[in-house]
Order: sequence, then C-alpha cells, then structure tokens
Amino acid sequence: MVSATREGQYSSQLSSEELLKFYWHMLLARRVDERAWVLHRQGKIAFHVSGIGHEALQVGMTFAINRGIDYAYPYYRDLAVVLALGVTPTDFIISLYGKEGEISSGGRQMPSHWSHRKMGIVTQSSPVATQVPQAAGTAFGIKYRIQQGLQDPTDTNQPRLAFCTLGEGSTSQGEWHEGMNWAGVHQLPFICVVENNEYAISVPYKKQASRTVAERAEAYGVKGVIVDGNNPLKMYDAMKEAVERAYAGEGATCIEAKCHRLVPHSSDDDDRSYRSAEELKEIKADDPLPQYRAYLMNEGILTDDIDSDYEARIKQIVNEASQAADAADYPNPADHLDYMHTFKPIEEG
Amino acid sequence: MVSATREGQYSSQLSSEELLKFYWHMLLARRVDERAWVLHRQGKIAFHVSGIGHEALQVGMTFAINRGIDYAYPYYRDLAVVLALGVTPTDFIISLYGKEGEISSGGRQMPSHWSHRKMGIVTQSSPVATQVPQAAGTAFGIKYRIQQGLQDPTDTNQPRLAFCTLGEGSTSQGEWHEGMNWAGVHQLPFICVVENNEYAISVPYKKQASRTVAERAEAYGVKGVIVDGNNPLKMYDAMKEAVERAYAGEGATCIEAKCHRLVPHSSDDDDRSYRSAEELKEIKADDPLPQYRAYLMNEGILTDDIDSDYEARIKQIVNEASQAADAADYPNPADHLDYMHTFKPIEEG
Amino acid sequence: MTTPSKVETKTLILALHEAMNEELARDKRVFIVGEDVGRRGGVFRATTNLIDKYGAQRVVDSPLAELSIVAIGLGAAITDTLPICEIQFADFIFPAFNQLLSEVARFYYRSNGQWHVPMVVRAPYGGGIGGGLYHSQSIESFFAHIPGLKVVVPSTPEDAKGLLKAAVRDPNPVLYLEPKKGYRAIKGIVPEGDYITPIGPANISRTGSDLTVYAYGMMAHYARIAVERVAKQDGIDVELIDIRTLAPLDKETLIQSFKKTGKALVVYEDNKTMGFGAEIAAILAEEAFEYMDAPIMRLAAPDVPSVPFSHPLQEAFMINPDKIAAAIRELEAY
Amino acid sequence: MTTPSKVETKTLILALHEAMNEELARDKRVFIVGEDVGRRGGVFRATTNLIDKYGAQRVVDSPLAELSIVAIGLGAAITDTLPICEIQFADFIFPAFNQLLSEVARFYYRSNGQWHVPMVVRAPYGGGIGGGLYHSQSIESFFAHIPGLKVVVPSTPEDAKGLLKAAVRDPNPVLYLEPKKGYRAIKGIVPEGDYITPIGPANISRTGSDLTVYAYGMMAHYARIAVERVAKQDGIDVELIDIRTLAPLDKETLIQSFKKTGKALVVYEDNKTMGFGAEIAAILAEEAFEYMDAPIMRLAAPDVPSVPFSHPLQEAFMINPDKIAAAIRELEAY
Ligand SMILES: Cc1ncc(C[n+]2csc(CCOP(=O)(O)OP(=O)(O)O)c2C)c(N)n1
Ligand SMILES: Cc1ncc(C[n+]2csc(CCOP(=O)(O)OP(=O)(O)O)c2C)c(N)n1
Ligand SMILES: [Mg+2]
Ligand SMILES: [Mg+2]
Repeated sequence: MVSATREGQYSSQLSSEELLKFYWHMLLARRVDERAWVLHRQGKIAFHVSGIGHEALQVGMTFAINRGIDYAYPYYRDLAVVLALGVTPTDFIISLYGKEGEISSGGRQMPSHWSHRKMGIVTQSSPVATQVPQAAGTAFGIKYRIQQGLQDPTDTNQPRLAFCTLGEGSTSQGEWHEGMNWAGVHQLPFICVVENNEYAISVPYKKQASRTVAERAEAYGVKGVIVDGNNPLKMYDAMKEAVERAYAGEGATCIEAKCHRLVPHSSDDDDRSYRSAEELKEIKADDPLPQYRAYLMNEGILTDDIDSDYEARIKQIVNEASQAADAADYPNPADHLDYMHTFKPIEEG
Repeated sequence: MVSATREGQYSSQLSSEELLKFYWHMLLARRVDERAWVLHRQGKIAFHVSGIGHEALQVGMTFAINRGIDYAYPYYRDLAVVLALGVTPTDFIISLYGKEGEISSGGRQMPSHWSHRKMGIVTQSSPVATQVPQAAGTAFGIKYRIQQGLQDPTDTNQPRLAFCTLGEGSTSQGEWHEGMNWAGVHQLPFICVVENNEYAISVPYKKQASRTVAERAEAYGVKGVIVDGNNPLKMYDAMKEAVERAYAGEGATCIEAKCHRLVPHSSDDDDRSYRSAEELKEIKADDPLPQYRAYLMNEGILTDDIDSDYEARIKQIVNEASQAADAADYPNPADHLDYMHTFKPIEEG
Repeated sequence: MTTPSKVETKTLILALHEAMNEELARDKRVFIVGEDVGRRGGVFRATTNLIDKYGAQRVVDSPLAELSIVAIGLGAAITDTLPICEIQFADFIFPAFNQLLSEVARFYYRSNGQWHVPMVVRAPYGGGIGGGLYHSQSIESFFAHIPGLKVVVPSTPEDAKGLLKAAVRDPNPVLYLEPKKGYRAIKGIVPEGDYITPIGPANISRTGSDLTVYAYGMMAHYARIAVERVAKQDGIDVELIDIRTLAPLDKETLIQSFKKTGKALVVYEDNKTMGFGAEIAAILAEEAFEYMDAPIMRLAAPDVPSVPFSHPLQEAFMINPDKIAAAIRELEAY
Repeated sequence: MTTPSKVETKTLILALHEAMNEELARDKRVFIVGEDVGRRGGVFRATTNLIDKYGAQRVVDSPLAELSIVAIGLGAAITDTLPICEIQFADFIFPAFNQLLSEVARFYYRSNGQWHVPMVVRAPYGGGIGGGLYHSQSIESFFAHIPGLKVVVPSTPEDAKGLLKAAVRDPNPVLYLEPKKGYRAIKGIVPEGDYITPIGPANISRTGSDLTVYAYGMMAHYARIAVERVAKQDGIDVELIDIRTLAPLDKETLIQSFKKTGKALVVYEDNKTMGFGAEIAAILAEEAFEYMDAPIMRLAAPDVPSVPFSHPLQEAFMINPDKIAAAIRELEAY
C-alpha cells in the first residue's frame, strides 16, 4: 500500500512492514526515554538528556542509511537513532547507571555519549559540534580510500558515507563552519542533520542566528534542505536523497529537520523558566508520535490491536532492561586506568 | 569635477583634491612598500609582508570612515590603510628593523602587526581571523554604550563603528563564522572587508571555499557586497554605504574586494613555484596604481607635473624615513620584560 | 573599599551572585555575556534574576560559541565597558583557547602598553558532580602557563565575593575559576556590602609547624577538613595555604611557610603530570632546597583524561579529605 | 625494523622529508594534509616535491583552518588511513586545541578501547628565527599535560627521521614537534633506508658524573655545545639527557641519572612558569629527594608572552649555549 502523500518519494516504496517498523522504533525510543525520566524521579539515576519529540526525524533518517555499515556520529539527543542502529534498551539503561558493561565508554562518559564500533557509531564527546569536522574527515577518508583503490565503491559491506547530527544552536560553533566548508570544497560523501528544536537550552534560535541553517549550508556549497522533522517519511525521503547523492559522489547535504523539544533540555533543566505555558502547550499538541500513529491508522496499516501489542511488548522490553540494569554491578574502580594507549600495532596496509 | 562613472555614488561628491589625495596615498604606500623590498634585498631587514596590489581598495575604504576615531582592525597587508590613518613611513620602516620607538609593539612584534591607539588602530596578532569576532565585540561595545546612555550616538568625536580586514583564505577559520554570526544576530555597527586576492599563500580560492565570500556573508544576515578592489572609488562608495548603515544602526556589511597580490606572499615566499609565468604576467597588467593614474589623467585631474612632484616628494619622504630608521638605535634588551600588566586602575564610570 | 557592615552565612554560589549583582548596580559599564545567563539564570543559577533587574542588554544570552563569547568580551572591553564572560562549564573553554592565549592575554604586552583589557572570564570547574569526562575538568594549569592572564580560584564564599569584585575592577584580564562542586556544598560567612579581596596574596588558612599543605578551590576546602582531622586524631600540626591566586603567584608566602615546616604536600584535583602542583614543587626544590626535610609530595589525579562518570570510577579518580589525611600522615612519618 | 645500509650527513629538515617520502612510498594509507604542503612544499619546504611524486590526493592543500586540519585527520584516521597533519607554525595550533585535547587524545580512552587514532600532527616550534610573538612559541607543555597524546621532540637528524617513522606507524596520536631553528642549523648522520627510533626512551647524549642537564629539541642541541665547552674549559663532567619523548616520559632514565649526579639543570626555551621543566623538577624532588645535592635548577625563558621580534629583545629572551654553560658552572659550584 502506498500513501498518496508519499507519491514519487522514496518512502512510497516502503512496505507496510517497514512503515510499522518506523512506528515500532519511534514508540520504543519514546517508552525507553520515558522510563529514564521515571528512573530519574525515583532518584535511581542522576541525569538524563531526552530525545522526546525528536523520534520521527531520528527514525526516518536512520533507516535511510546502510545501517551498521555507514559511519554515524549521533549527538546526545539521538536515542532513537542508536536504538535503530542496534543499541539495546538494556545497553542504554546500563549507561544511565554507569554500570559494568556500559557499551559506549565503559562508564567513563555520561549517558547518551554514544559509541559502538560494531554498529558504525563513532565515539561522541560533550563539547558540541566537534563531531562535524570529524564526520567530514571520515567522509574524506572514505573518498580517499576509494580514490586510492583501497576500497571498492560498489562494495555495500564497506562504509560509503559519514553522517553527523547536532542541534541548531550548535551550528554557531566555528567547528560547524569548518566541517561544512571541507564538505563543500571536497564534495564529500557527508550528511549533516541539524535537529532544529528552536532552542539551545533556554536560548531561542533568533538569538543564535539570523538565517535558516539550510541557507547557511548552501553558502558552503553543501545542499541545504529544510524538512518537517515531525514526519518520519518526509525525513526518510530527504535523507534517502542525501544518501544517494553521497553514494554517487555528488557531494554533501545538510538537512535542517524542524522539530520540538517536548521536554526540558535535560533532567537538570526547568523549561518553564524560559518558555511560556502557552508555548509548551502548543508544542505538546504537535507531538510526532500520535500524529504518525493516526496516519498509520488512517492508512489502515496500524490497528488498535497491533498498537496494544507493540505497547505491551515494549513495556516488557523496557521492564526487563530496567531490571537488568538494576541487577548489574558497578565497574571495578581501577578500570578507569585502562585504555590510555593501544599497543596493538597498525596492521600492514 | 565629477566623473560620469561616479554619478549617484558617494565618490561623486569627492573633490579633485580628494581624488588626488587618494592617488597620493596609493603612491605613497606603493613606494614605501617597494623600499621595504629593497631593504630586504640589501639584507638590512629580514622580513616584509607586502600590500602591493591592494592599495586601491585600502585607500578607498580608509577614507570612507571617520579616520582616527572609528576603530580599525587592519591586517598585515594593510600598509596603505595605516598610512592613511596616520602611521608615518618612518614609523613603518622602524618597525621593519624592530628598532627603538617602534610604535605598534615596542619591537615585540614582527613588522605589519599594527597597533596605534591614538589612531583607533587596535593591536593585531598573527593567527589569522582572530580580529573578526574582536571587531564584532568592539561594535557590540559601541552599541552597548549607546544603549546604556554612555555615549551620544551623534557625537562624531566618538567611535561609531568597528571595521576589520582579512584575506579571503582566512575566512575559512571558525573565528570568521563566529564573528559574522554575532554581527548578523545583533545587527552590529561592524564592517568586515575581505581583501580577496585569490590566494592564501600558495593555495587558490577554489581549495578554500566553494562560494563567494559575499554569499557566505549574506547567510549570516550580514549584507554581502562584491567590489572591484582595483578601483579606489568603487571601494570608497561601497565602504561609505557600509559606514552609513553602521552609523544609522542598520547593521553589518561584509565587502569582498577583489584584487591581486602582485608580489609573493611575503619576502620568504617564491610565488613562481605555484603560479604560472602567464598568470603572473596577467595580474601585473592589472595593477590598480597605473589604472587610477590613467583615470585621473584622463579626467584632467592629474597631470604629469603633479605626478612628478608627488613622486619626488614621496621619494624624499621615503629616503628620510629610511635614513631615520638606519640611524635609530635598537631597544634596550630589558624592555621585553615590561608591560605585562597595567597597574593603572579603571577610571570610575 | 568600605568596611562591610554585617556578616551572614551563605553558599559559594550566592556569594558570586551577590558580587555580580552589586557590580552591575555599581557601574553601568559592567555586563554579563554567556550561554543561558538570561532568563535561565545560568545552568548553575549564578545569574538568576539578574536579567529581570538589569535587562537583556546587560545580561546577554550569547550564541552557543565560546570563542566568540570571549572575543566579544575582549572587543567590548577596549570600548571602556567591563564584560563578565561566563563559560558554562570550564570544559568548554577550549574553543576559546586561541582567543585567550593569543589575544586576551597579550593585548597589553604586544601593544607595548597601549591597549589594556579589563575583562573577567568566569568558568565553573572541577569534578565530583557526576559530570563525566567533559563536565568535570580542572583547567587551571593550562592558563597558569599563559603570561598575561590572572588566574583566580576562590575556596570560601567570602573570598568568592571579594575576589570576583576585585576581578571586575582589575584593569587586566582575569580568569575566574569556580569550584562548582562547592557551589552549594561550601558555606561560610560573607560580609555584606562592598569589599575587595585582593588578587595576588595567598591565604594562610591555618598556621602550623609540622608540614605545609598547598591547595586551592575545592581541594583547599577538603584540605581544611583533613588538616583539622589530623590535628585532632593524630596531633599533626599542619599549615594550610589556600593559594587563591595561581597567577600571579604569591611565591613569597609559599616559600616562607616551607622554610618553617620543611615538608610540603601539594594537593590538586587535576592530572598529576604538568598539573599546577608541578610548579609549586619546582619552585620549592629550586628556591628552598636547603629547607627540604622530605620529598615534595604531590597528591593529584591519575594521568587519564578526566573524571569518569560511573560513581566508583569517579571516586577512585577524585581526591577527597580521606586521601589528603592519609597523605599528610605519610609525609609526617617521613 | 631493517638495519640501515649506510649513513650520510643531512639537515634535520631533510631527514624529516626523507621520512615522509619513505612512509608515503611504503603505505598508500599515508597522506599529508596542511596549509601550503602541496605545490609550495610547505613554508619550510619539509614536503617539497612530494605532491609531484604522490599527487594532490595524498598531499592535500587544506583550507586555512587548523581546527579542521586536525579534525579531518582524526575523522580520516578511523577509516584506516594514516594522516600526517601539518600545522604551519606551532603557534597556530591553538584553534585546534579543543580537537586535540577533547577529541584526538580521548577517542581511545573514552570509547573504552573501541576507536584508536593513528595520526600524526607535525608542528615547527621554537624561537630564535626572528619570528616575534607568533612564529616562535614553545607549545609542548600544554600538550604534555594532555593524557592520551604522545609528544615527541627530536634534536638530531637521525632521531628526526626515526621518530617520525615511528610516529606514522604508531596506532596512537602523536604530536611531533620540530625545532625549526634547527631545521637547517642542525646537521648529522642519517642512516639511509628504513629504521625506527622508538617513541618513549630518552637518550643519554653524553654520560657524565658531576651533574645532569635535561633538555630537548633545540635546547638539547645547544646543551650539547655547552657541555662540551664546560668539559674542555672547566673540566666539568656533565651527563646530558635528551628527553626526546615528553609523553610518555622516560622517568626511569631521568631519575637514574640524577641518582648518579645529585644535581640537575633543566633547560627549556618556554616560559619558566609551568613549562615542561617544572614537571621534571617536581619528579626529581618527589622521587629522588634523598639524592639531591643542590637546588634543582631551571634555566628557561622569562614569563612574558613569547619571543620578541627585535633582535636584542629576542636574544635577551632566548636561551643559548652561553647561558647554559653559565648555569652549569653555577650549579657545579653549589
Ligand atoms: C562547547 C559547548 N558549550 C556548551 C555546552 C553546554 N550545552 C550542552 S547542550 C547545549 C545546548 C545545545 O543546543 P542545540 O545545539 O540547539 O541542541 P539541542 O540540545 O537543542 O538538541 C549547551 C549549551 C556544550 N555541551 N558544549
Ligand atoms: C591561524 C593561522 N594559520 C596559519 C597562518 C600562516 N599564514 C599567514 S598568512 C597566510 C595566508 C593568508 O591568506 P589570505 O587570508 O588569503 O590573506 P592574504 O595573505 O592572501 O592577503 C597563512 C596561511 C597564520 N598566520 N595564522
Ligand atoms: Mg536546539
Ligand atoms: Mg588571499
């Protein structure tokens, strides 16, 4: 079944199963995220930075790449991205606790500082925007390897692009400028997704910049696109197009995905100090999850039964993840001295 | 006398005397600069970074501001700017030698690292583009002072704008991005002049960026203008317009002034290793100085007599400057320990 | 300098807020610029309500870009305004490193005294708050190596207020580092009204004769706990120097104390190698060799990037009063 | 590691060129990126002609933007390429400070060993070439304080080649600092063909018994001149340690020598306060106290921003063989 609204778009080729998978992933991310808030209220964890409101664009974009192969530089709000790449809810909740087996950093980093080499997820830090020129560098590396005959460009088991995400506020950093400039000058297989939720913590976009992100992207020779980030299919389409361009060696794309941060910046924040009750009400009414649910119901793809089934299964997954994390041990204190340098020599080229 | 080509332009209001003053300053800068090369060939100085080829735009822009009052952040190639602001040829040649009385830094800095507080010239360093956000900050300070009633906006004895210059290659730095962004967000009384000579040392513009500087400026909400930097009057007009905008509180302007670097990057460079003989010949044929001379002759403003007189007077000035510098002492070695902190308290506000 | 009228117990962060509030009221040239300093009042609430009192022009929410926060402050400072730049976490000061090192610190020197820079850069620093690798760092040693910057680290609310006022009124650039773990944990008497704690002199927090402990910031606070404990439990009489100003350093006071006790323990929460304690040790070993009665001991963090997030790892990394007390006992026994 | 076949006298910069040329030839994954490294061959000519031999894809003229030179290198390094990033002057590395400190140095640690970063950042550093405040700086102490970076400084052409090859083949990030004053001034024997000088071990340049001089880079070169002079003129028998690798530091060798001589002179051309010599002094004062026969002496630059341009000011600022010899005599006389 193909929706009329998707005619001529990449998502028009998605099967019902795939559309449901998007829904599953949006719902999963939402419920896992909500659990994190609960754990925080219970005093079990000290910190959570949430992706609630960003799920549609995150799921849409992730399913457009060669998942687990292409390089991903996701930022802290990208819970739905990493879940779609293969991080498990248990992995995530363990990271909230900083417990033994924490996958990204062995508990060294705060939660939501992703890294998972096997899934192509490159290690992230906190200083915003540092990942932009790095991801451009990774794209440069890919292009270099292809040029040098070190990689077959048609081999789909090799990474063929690098993408990164960041918030719109973070585009004020010089790092963004320099990364975008390289991408434009070298026409790199690089995609920069800017999740524009209109706020950098408390500071609204108009205090951050005076043009759209997409306009600024164009000025680097990077294709700039503005997308309704509340619609996973529009996001998928935009991302797919960017992916095809990257694979074809046609250059870089910057997608400005408009969305809402439906929650405070993090568990340390109180957004009522800087957003009016009215504004908060308005954005809550524009939540992408019920909208996509309604769309699927309308299309006859999703039914109440399926939805209840998903909710039940996800609840169980989240409960089990939570229990597993509760039961896990803390790491050995001496672990923080490990992994300063690698002693494994570089393999012969 | 008003040239038809200047109709409706600010420069149409310039008198013949003023047009000749432009010529004087272009010629003066050229001859002083040429003397520096001679001193270098003679082994009297170790280093010179030259403005030859940039004089037209530099003189044009400088005469458009409130000279000596407005804040100037000139870069190393701006010999004609600082001469027009009141730095003397002797001052400059003393700085080539690093001798006693060096005005910018007491001999601490390499030549062409300008500073002269009385002339509104803010101290410059070598890392390129650092001056851009600083000049934006100075413009921010001006705006702040006016808003707070600390300064009367109509008082022409107070600085009412800050301008900076830099090369086009230097716009790749994150510093440029951040400075331009502030200028756009806060609509600052700020002007950024990019002297686009198409090369950053040996690297051509196409390896630096893939859009014009002016286009990139627009993306910050800063007015972007491209000007023929070989024409001092066009440059004057563009700058005058930017100055009026700044004074009127209408926001920031970025002027991309196209020009040629008619000499190697500096006395340490050899441009023949990266520019073809043909290209070097071509740009030499497009020297702004003879072109402006021809224009003035054509307009009947300049005569051979005046020209010879100028040449003779300038020759004498340059000779005297050179002799004064030759005769000057070197500074006291212990001087390098001075001026680490000021002990003069801030005056009451 | 007026004499303060009465005294009150306050947290470190309240003392900072009070200093900024009073300085904004005192001089229209003073303004604050940084991320979320306005409506949000700063992520640690150091600037709470100041925007309501002084307006959005004087309490400026900046774009998310540290390099320009510092450069805007620098550029504005030369127009006879008095900027206080806030870096949200000290960990995020590094994009501005070039502006601080190459520019802010050098305007005065490189212009041979023509351009001075009266600005303050505030930054919450230090570990122990579950901030992981990038919300915990001690950054002082990089900046103490930059001639031209003053570097100040208070450890009591009284000093916090007095030193911040001194920094605002200093005609030179001052990096003002705030031990954020102590924002609410450190309480003390704060004189009301206007007073200055001079930048420069170290503070002899406790006089003693057996050995000298050198510390600053949160470690000075922990050291106060530890020295009282060893005095009571072990009868060890420790002299405690709260360095307070790292640059320019009060070498005189540091050396004087060492000449008396002959034993030095330098405590810092930064990585050991090339942390600020290295300089203190080097000064003593060079200028007070003849008074040395024991190795100059450094108690500092291991040489791994920064404080890990996971609680047991964090605790293993961090210095605390127990570790300080143990080191004192070890040194005393030498 | 093959044994080199024959030896030749070359300048330091030729040795560096040779190392890069051979590494480019050896492994297609090696590429060079930096400002003017292509047609121009680098402003110091370290990469001359390499673009002709290996093409513009492997010798990449970058935009004028250091932050991204480093970040592009970092991002590329994880794709199994081996970038050599050139920073034109060490003075211009600071825009990339955040990438080096927060990113390059931490990828491996913060990912718990998942992502390693095999990259080299080369930077010419140091004074005495008329470069003024911004073409003369010694930057090593900032980076020696960053856990996760290796920091290497050769002082002979042989080491220059061997250490650069080692750096290219090291699976960890290496900051490779080149004493530019010595590019052409330092000449020496350079084994031909492939060899490695291991990163880590310090080099005992001269054995001696009266006192130990610690130095690196240009100062190691000057110290070699000075120690020969005092040996001949004053009969002082100096042990000279060329540190070569600042991080990880070969503490063993440093301490061993001190235990033998009991007197240490640490020479560095950086500002004295918090320069790298502070760490060496602190180590000796902490770990070899019982062997101390004299103050640990530091001979370093004054605490002003950097080397001034004007010749007499520059000479007053810089350390040279005369000043080292004088310091040796003073310490010996203690
Ligand atoms: C260099 C740096 N400065 C400051 C911060 C603190 N900080 C963390 S997130 C954030 C706001 C980010 O806003 P935006 O980029 O719009 O992303 P969003 O959180 O809205 O998704 C700030 C200021 C940081 N992490 N890094
Ligand atoms: C941060 C920094 N990196 C590198 C340099 C070395 N450098 C000096 S001038 C220059 C080229 C500048 O080119 P451009 O901005 O186009 O100005 P132009 O010299 O052509 O006028 C370079 C690379 C520097 N001064 N600062
Ligand atoms: Mg945002
Ligand atoms: Mg140029």
